[in-house]
Amino acid sequence: MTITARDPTVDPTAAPQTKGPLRRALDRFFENRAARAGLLIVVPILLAVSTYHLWWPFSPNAIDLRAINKGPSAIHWLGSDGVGRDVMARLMQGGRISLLVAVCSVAISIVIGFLVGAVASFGGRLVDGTVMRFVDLAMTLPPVIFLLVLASIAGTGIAPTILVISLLSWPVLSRMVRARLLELRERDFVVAARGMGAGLPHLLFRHGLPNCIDILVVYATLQIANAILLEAGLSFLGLGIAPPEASWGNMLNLARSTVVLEQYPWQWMFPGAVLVLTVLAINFIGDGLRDAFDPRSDLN
Amino acid sequence: MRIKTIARHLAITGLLLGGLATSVQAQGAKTITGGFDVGPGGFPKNFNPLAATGGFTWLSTYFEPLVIYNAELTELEGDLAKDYTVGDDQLTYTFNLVQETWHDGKPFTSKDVKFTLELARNKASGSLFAARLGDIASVDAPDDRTVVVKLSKPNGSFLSILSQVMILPEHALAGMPPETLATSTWWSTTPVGTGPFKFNRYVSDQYVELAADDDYRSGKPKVDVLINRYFESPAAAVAALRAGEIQFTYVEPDDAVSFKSDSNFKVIEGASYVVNYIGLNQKVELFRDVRVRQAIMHAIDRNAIIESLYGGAAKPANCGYVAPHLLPEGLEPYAYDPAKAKALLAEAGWEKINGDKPITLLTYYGSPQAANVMAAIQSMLAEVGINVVPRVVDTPTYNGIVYKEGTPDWNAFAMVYAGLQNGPNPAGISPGLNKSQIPPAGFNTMRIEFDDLSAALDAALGQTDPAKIDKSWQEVCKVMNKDLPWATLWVANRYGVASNKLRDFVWTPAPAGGPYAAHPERWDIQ
Amino acid sequence: MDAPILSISGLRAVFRIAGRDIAAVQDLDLTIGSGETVALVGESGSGKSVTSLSIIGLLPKKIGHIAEGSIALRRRDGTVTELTGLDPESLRKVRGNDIGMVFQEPMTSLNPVYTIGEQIAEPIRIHLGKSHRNAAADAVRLLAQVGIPDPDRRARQYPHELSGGMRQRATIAMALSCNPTLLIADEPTTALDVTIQAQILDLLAELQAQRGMGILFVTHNLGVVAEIADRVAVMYAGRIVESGPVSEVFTRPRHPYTAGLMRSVPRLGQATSLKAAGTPLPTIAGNVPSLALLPKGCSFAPRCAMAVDACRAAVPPLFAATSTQHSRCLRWKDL
Amino acid sequence: MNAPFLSVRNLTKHFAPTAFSRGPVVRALQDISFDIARGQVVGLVGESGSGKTTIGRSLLRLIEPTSGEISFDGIDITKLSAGPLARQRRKMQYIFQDPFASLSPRMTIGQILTEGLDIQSIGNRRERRARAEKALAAVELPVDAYDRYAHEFSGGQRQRIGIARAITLEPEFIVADEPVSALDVSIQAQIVNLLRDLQVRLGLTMLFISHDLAVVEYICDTVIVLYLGRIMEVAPAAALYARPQHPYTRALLSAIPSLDPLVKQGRQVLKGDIPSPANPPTGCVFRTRCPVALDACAGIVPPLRATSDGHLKACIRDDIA
Amino acid sequence: MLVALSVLIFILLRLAPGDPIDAYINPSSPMSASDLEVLRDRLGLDQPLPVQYLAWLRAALSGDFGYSIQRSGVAVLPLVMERIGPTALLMGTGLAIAIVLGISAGIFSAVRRNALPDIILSVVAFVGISSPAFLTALLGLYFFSVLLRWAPSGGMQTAGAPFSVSDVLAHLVLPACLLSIGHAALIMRYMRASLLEVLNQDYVRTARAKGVREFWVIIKHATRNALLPVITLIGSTVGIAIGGAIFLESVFNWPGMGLLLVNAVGTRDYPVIMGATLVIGICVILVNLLTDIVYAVVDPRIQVS
Repeated sequence: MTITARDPTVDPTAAPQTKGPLRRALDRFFENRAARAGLLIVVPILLAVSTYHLWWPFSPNAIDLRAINKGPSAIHWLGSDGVGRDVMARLMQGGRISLLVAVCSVAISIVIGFLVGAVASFGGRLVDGTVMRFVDLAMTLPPVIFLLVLASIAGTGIAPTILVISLLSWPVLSRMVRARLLELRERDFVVAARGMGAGLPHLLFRHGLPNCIDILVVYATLQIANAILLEAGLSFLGLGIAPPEASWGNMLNLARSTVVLEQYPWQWMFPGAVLVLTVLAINFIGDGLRDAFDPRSDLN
Repeated sequence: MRIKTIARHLAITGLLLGGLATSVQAQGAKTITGGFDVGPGGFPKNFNPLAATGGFTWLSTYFEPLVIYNAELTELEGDLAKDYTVGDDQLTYTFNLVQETWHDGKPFTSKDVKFTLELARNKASGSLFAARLGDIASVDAPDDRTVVVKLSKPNGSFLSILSQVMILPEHALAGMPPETLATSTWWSTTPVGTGPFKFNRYVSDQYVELAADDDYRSGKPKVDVLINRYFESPAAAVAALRAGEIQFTYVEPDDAVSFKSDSNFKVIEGASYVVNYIGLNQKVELFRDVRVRQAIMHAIDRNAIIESLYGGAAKPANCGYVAPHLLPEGLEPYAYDPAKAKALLAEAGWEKINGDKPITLLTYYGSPQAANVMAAIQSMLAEVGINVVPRVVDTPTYNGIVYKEGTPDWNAFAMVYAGLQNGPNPAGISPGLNKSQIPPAGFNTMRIEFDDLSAALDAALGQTDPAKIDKSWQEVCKVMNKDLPWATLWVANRYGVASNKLRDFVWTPAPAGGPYAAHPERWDIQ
Repeated sequence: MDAPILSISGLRAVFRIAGRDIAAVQDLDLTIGSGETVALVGESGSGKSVTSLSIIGLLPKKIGHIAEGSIALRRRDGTVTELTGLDPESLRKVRGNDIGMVFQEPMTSLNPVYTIGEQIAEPIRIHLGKSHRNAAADAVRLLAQVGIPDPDRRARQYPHELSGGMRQRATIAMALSCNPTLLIADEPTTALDVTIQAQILDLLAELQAQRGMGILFVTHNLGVVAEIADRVAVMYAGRIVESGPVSEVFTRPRHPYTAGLMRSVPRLGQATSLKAAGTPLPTIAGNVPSLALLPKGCSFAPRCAMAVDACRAAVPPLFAATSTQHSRCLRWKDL
Repeated sequence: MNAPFLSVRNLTKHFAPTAFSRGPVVRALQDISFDIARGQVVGLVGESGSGKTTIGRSLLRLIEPTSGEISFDGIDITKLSAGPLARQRRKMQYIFQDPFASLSPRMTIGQILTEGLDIQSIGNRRERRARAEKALAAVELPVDAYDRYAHEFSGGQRQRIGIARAITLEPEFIVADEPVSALDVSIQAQIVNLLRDLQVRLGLTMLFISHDLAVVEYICDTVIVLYLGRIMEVAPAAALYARPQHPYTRALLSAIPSLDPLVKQGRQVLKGDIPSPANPPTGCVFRTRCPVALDACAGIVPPLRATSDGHLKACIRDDIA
Repeated sequence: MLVALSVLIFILLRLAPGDPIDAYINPSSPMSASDLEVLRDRLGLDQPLPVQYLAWLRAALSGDFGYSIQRSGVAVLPLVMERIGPTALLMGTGLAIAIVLGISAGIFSAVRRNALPDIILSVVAFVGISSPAFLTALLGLYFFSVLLRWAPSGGMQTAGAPFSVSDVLAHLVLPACLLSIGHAALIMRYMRASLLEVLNQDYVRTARAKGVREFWVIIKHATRNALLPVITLIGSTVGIAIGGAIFLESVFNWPGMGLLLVNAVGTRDYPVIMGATLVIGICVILVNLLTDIVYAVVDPRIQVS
C-alpha cells in the first residue's frame, strides 16, 4: 500500500488548518459511535450525580422507619431501602462516592505508575532490573489477596479504599509506561534531544510525558471503569465503603440477602444497572480513546 | 495426533457416563442435612470441643456433656450424668453417671469424666476451659458410675460451665501428650463420643457426616445420617435451603420474614439471650456525665426500630436483662423523647463536651440488619445533636481495637454497638461491666468502673442461696438502669428455618449454640 | 505469436479515503510477453504497487477496488483469463499458481511462525494438489534452485533464522513454486544491501532464462531497471508517463519527468567533476503531489520546466514517439 | 598541519547482553581510528551491520564506547562528565535517516527547532524564535512552518526540518546519518545539494554516513569504507572512485547498478551473505566473501596501512592493486 | 522472590489489627484474659516479629508450614494442597471455556469487522467486562439454582453422596460458566484487536498472494500470530482469575484457595495465610512459566531454556 496518511504530500501552504496530534485524536474520538454513546450515557450520569442535592428532595441518609422497603412510587422514584432511605438519593450519593473513589485512585496510580515506569526506563539497567523485579513481585501477589490484607489494615472508608485500589493498579501502568519509554528512548527525536544535551527531567517531561499521554488517558478511563468494579467488589466483601455511607458497591451488596434479591429488587437492580451502564459507557469511551490515539487509525 | 484427541474425548465421555452411573444408584439412607454451624451460634470447621467458643449445637450431636440446658434454656438437666447433687457448702458436686458406651464400643465410665475434667483444666492441652474450671480442687471417681467434684470456693456458674465441657474418651486420648492434642488430627478424622450420632467423615470445608449410633441409650436415632454443611454466609445457606438441598439453617431476620409465608418451611423463633447495647467508653471524656447517657437512651426510638427493623421480634432492654424474673419493679423505661434528650444534653453542656464532631460507632456486626439498625441509630442521634459515624470491622479487628493492651487509642472506640450474652446464666454479663474485669484481666472493654455496679455484681455472683439469687440479679438490673454503664437497647429474637419434612426437630438459638437438650435421636424426616 | 502473458488495458484503481474516491492508478495499459521483464518505475505514491496488487486482486478490500479496465492473463495451460470481475474463488486459484509474487520486505512477508519449507510447500499443496511429503520435497528442491546452500536444513528453519538475502531467495522460491507464467516482483531488492541486491538480480535473470516466465518488476531504482528490465514503464501520480524498451527510454527519454529522474540519479564518477566545478547536483524541483490534490492537466506540469499552458488544460494522451516508445508529454518532440 | 579537528583512536564497541537477559556479545566496532580535519566532509560507507551508525552515535557519545578515545577539538569527550558534555554537545549535532521518526509528532516545528536552544538555555523566547526562523529560511522552508506539526510535511520537507534543527545550535560538527536514503530519488539530490551548500556556507565539519557510494561521492572529501565493524579502506573521494584498492570497495562499486543498460556485463557479484557481527570471521572479516582471499587472510587481522596517493587499506594483498 | 513475598505478607499481616486470638473471641460471649493467655503462649505470638518470622522461615524451608490456628489438628500444607485441586478445577474449567469462547468470538468478530454480528458480539463482550463478578455470580446462583434448580446452589459435591465425577461436574458447571463470562469477554476483545492487526501484516498478504483460501488465511496464518499477545493476556489474567475465583468461591461455597484465604484472613489464621499466599505465588510463577513455554511453542522466535 502506498497510499497512506504516512504520505502526507500535502503542501502545507495549501492546507489551511493546523491541528495538533491531540486535536486530531479528539476528532477521531468524536467520530466513534460507541464512544459518543458512552459520552451520552456518562455525561448525564455525572451531571445528575453531582447536582442531585439541588433538585432531589431526599437526602441519602435520612431514614424513615414508617416507609421501609417500599417499591418505586411517585415520591420515592426508585423506592426505599431497609431503613426507609430513598434509593434514588442513595444511588446518586453512591455514584458520587464510587466515582470519587475511582477518579482519585486512578489519579494516584497514574502518578505512581508513570514515575516508576519512567525511573525504570531512564534509570539505567540496574535500576530498571531492580524496579521491575519489584513490580513483578507486586503483580505476583494475586490482587484480591493483596487487597484483603491491605483493606483489613487500612480499614474501610473512602480514603483507605482509594489507597487500596491505587496501590493495586499502578504496576500494570508502570509496565506499559516503561515499555513505551524504553522504545521512545531509542527514537530519533529523543536521541536528538539527548544529543543537544537534554537531561532527565527534560526527556521525561518534554518527551516522555507527551508521548505517554495516550497510554495515560486510555489507562485512566479504562481503569476508572475497573476501579468502580473493584470498589464494588471490595464493598461486596465488606472491605470497601462501609454503610451507611452509600456506594454502588455496598448498595449491590444488599443483593446477597435473598429477601432483597427477590422481594425488593429495586434496592439492587437500580444500582446494578447504573453501575454496569456507567462502566460500560466508560469502557466505550476508553476504547474510543484508544482507537483515537492509535496512529494507525489514520489509515481508515 | 487426531486419533489421539478422539481417544481423549472418548475417555472423558466414558468418565462422565461412569460418574453418572454411580450417582444414579439411589441412597436408601434417611438423611437430614442442615447448616448447623451457620449464624452466630456456630463455629464451623472446629472439631475440638476443648477449643470451642461456639458450635455446641453440632458438637453435642456426637459428644455429650455431664449436664445440659433444657431446650428452653431455663434449667440444667442431666445428660451423661443421670442426676447430680450439690453439697450444702456449695463446694461438693456428686454426679451419677448413665450407662453408655463410646461409639467404638468401649464402656463409658467415671474415669473418662475425671480424665476429661483434668484435661480441660490443663492449659497445655490448649483448653479454653482451663481458667473457667480453675475453681476445681479435686475430681474423684469413687466407682465406675460416680464422680465427685470439689471446688475451692463456691461458684454459681459452675454447672453452667460444665454444660459446655464435652466428655472425652480416656482410652483414645490418654496416650497422646496433652500438648499435641490441639494439633491432633484425631478430632476431625476419628473422634469418638457418646452422643446419638457417631462421626463418619469430614469432607474438607464442605460438610461433616455423622451416622446413627444404633445402641444409643435413648434408642436408635430415627435417621441414619446427619450432615452438617458449611456455608460462607447465611445467604448461601438460605439458597441451599430453598433449593431443597438442606432441611435446616439459621437465617437472618429479614430472610425469616419471607419464609413465614411459605408453607414448605417452618420458622423457629427464639430469644437470642444476647443484649444489644451501645457501649460508651468511660475512658473518653464524652460519656462521663450520666445525663449524656440518659440523653442517648431517650434519643433512640427503640420501639420504632424493633417494630420496623426487627418486625417486632425483640424486647427493649432497660438494663442488661429482659427475662421477667430478673426485672425489678420501677425501672425507668427511658421512653423515646428527643426533646428531653436535647434538654439533657444541653444541661450536661454537650456543646462544650463534643458538639457535632463525629464520633465513631464501632461494631463487629456485619449483617445487613445491623447496618440498618446503625443507620437508624445514627439518624436518631443526629436528630438530638450527636454525630456518630458507624464503622463496621471484622471480629478480630474489633477485638484488636477494644482489647488492646498498653495505651489504646480510646477515640477509636468511643462508642460501640455490641452485644453480650445475658443468659441463660445471668452471670454472663458480669465480665463486661465489673471494674475487676478491665482488660487485660477481663473483657470490660468499655472500662466501666462504677463501684455500686461492681458491688451489686459481686454480691450476685457470690450469692449461693438459690432462693435469693434472682433478687440479687434484679439488684444488678436496678443499678444498671440507674447508672447506665451502657445505653442498653434490646434483646432480639433469632431465627432458624426448618423444612416441613422434618419431624420432632428441636432447635434453639442459644448463645454459642448451647448446648441444650435437642435430642437429635428423635429427629426424623419424611 | 502467442498472446502476451499479461495484458492490461485502461486500468483504473480507486481508493475511497475520507469519503472521496481517489484514483491511485488510471489509464494504465501494459503488456508483458513471455520471457520478458517489464519494469514499472516511479517514486512513492506513483501507483506502481497499486498496479501490482490490482493484478493479483489484493487491493485492500474495504477501501480499494478496480473501477475499470481489463487485465488478461495467459495461464500455464495457455488459456487467457480475464482477471477483473473474476469471482474470488477463481481468482484465488490464479494467485500463487499462475502468478507468483515477491514482496519488498522479506522479513515481514514471511510468516514468522512457520518453517520456510512449510511456507514454500503450501501453494504446491493447494494448487498442484501434492501430498505433504511431495510438496516438502519440492520445497527443498526449489530452495536449492534459488541458490540456498544446505536446502534440507534451511527448509526446516524459521524465517528469523535466515539472513535477509536468504529470506528473499526463499520468497522467490515460494513465488515460483507452482511454476507461474507471471512473476510480480514488488521492490524485491529495496530492503537489501547492494552486494545482496546484485545477487538477487542475477538470480532472477537466471531463473527467467530457465523458466521463460514474464516478470513485472516494480521498483523506484532506475539502476536496477537498467540491470534487469527489457522494457520500462515510468509512472507518475497514477499514470504511465513514458514507456518503451529500456535501451530507448534510458538513452533518449521522451518525458521531462523521466529525463529529470535520470539526471537526479547520482552516477559514479560524475559527481566529482560537478563538485570540482562547483555545480549543484541536477534535481527536479518541488515535491511529489498528493493523489488527493492533483493539479488539472498534466500532473507533472507544476514541477516541469518545459510546461506550457496547454499542459495545464488537460491530461495529455500517450504519444507514440517511436514504434515502441510512448510518452505522455505534449512536448515530447522537444526533448 | 595542525592537530585534526576530530580524532578517533581505537574505538571499540561491544553490545553485551543486559544483566537480565542472555545473548551473544555483538562486536559492532573493532579498533576504529580516523581523523577529520576542520571543514572537511568525511563519508562513512558500508552495508548493514558494518557499524556506521554506531560510529556516528559514539562520536556524539549517544552510545558509550567500550574503549577508545574520541578527541573533539583537543578534548577527549569519552571522559567528560555530564555537565561539560552537555555544553560540548552544543557544538556537535546529528541528522537522522528517517524523516518520520526523527521529529516528535507531538511538537510543533517551532518547538522542535527551539528545543536545543531551550536545553542549552540560549537566548530568550524571541531570540530563539528568530534563530529558528533563520534556520527555516536556511533550509528553504516558509517561515509559517513554525507553528505547524511535522505530520503536515512531506518526507523531503521533514528532512529539511531535521537539518534546520541541527543547525539552530550553530554547531561546528554534524553527523549526517543516511540523510537521504529514505527519500525519493528526485528529492535525494535536493537534500544533498542543501547539505553541501550549508556545509560550505557555515564552514561545517561533517561525517556523512551512507550505504550508497554513489550518494557519498558528491559531498565528501574523504571516504571511509567499513565492513563488519572494521575499516577496510580510507581514501580521498576522487582517488577512491578512480582507483579503489580494497577488494571489498571494488565489489561495492561494482554492485551499484549502472544506469546505462548497455553496460551490464563485467559486474563482479560477491558470493554469500554478510556474516553476523555476533560471530565475525577470524582474521580479515571480509575473507569469507573475498574473491581474492588467501589462506593467510584467516590468520591475521590486516592492519590499515598507507598505500599510494593518500590511500589507506586493510588488506594483505598488494599484488591486486 | 518467594521469600520477598513471604516477608511482605508477614509484615502486612502484623500490621493488620487483631491477631488470631482476637479472632477467637466472640464479643457477645467473651472469654477471660487468662483463657486467652493460654492460646497466645502456645502460638508464640508474644515473641518479637523477626524471631517469629525466622522461626517460620526455618520451618517453612524444611517443608513445615505449621498448623492452622483456627482449625484444630489441621496442618497448613495438606490443607492448602487440598484446596489447589478445586481452585485449579474451577479456574481451569472457567478459563478453558473463556479461552474457547473468547478466541472463537474474537476471530469471528475480527473477520466480520464492523458488521452487525461484530457489533452485537462486541457489545455483549463489553457488558461482560463491565459487570461485577459478584453480581453475575449472585444472579446466576439465584436464577439457575434457587429458581430453576438446574444446578446445585454451592459446594463441590453433594453432601453425603459418594464421590462421583458427574456430581462434581454438576457442581462445577454453573460457577465455571459464570467465571468465564468476564474472561471470555476480555479475551474476545484482545483476540479481535490482535487479529485485526495481524490481518494487516505483510505475511497475510503473502498468504493471500499464494492463493491460500481465506478461511485458512485466517486460521492458519493469522490466528497463530494473533494468539501471541492473547497468550500473554491469558497468563496475566490468572492472577485476576484467582481474584474472581474468590468472589465465586465465596458465593458458591467452592472449597478452593480463595475461600480458604478469605476465611483465613477473616480469622487472622497467620500460618494458613502465609502458606496459601506462598502457594498462590508459586502457582502464579508456574503459570507465567507455562505461559512462556506456550508462547515459545507458538512463536519459534522465542527460545526457552
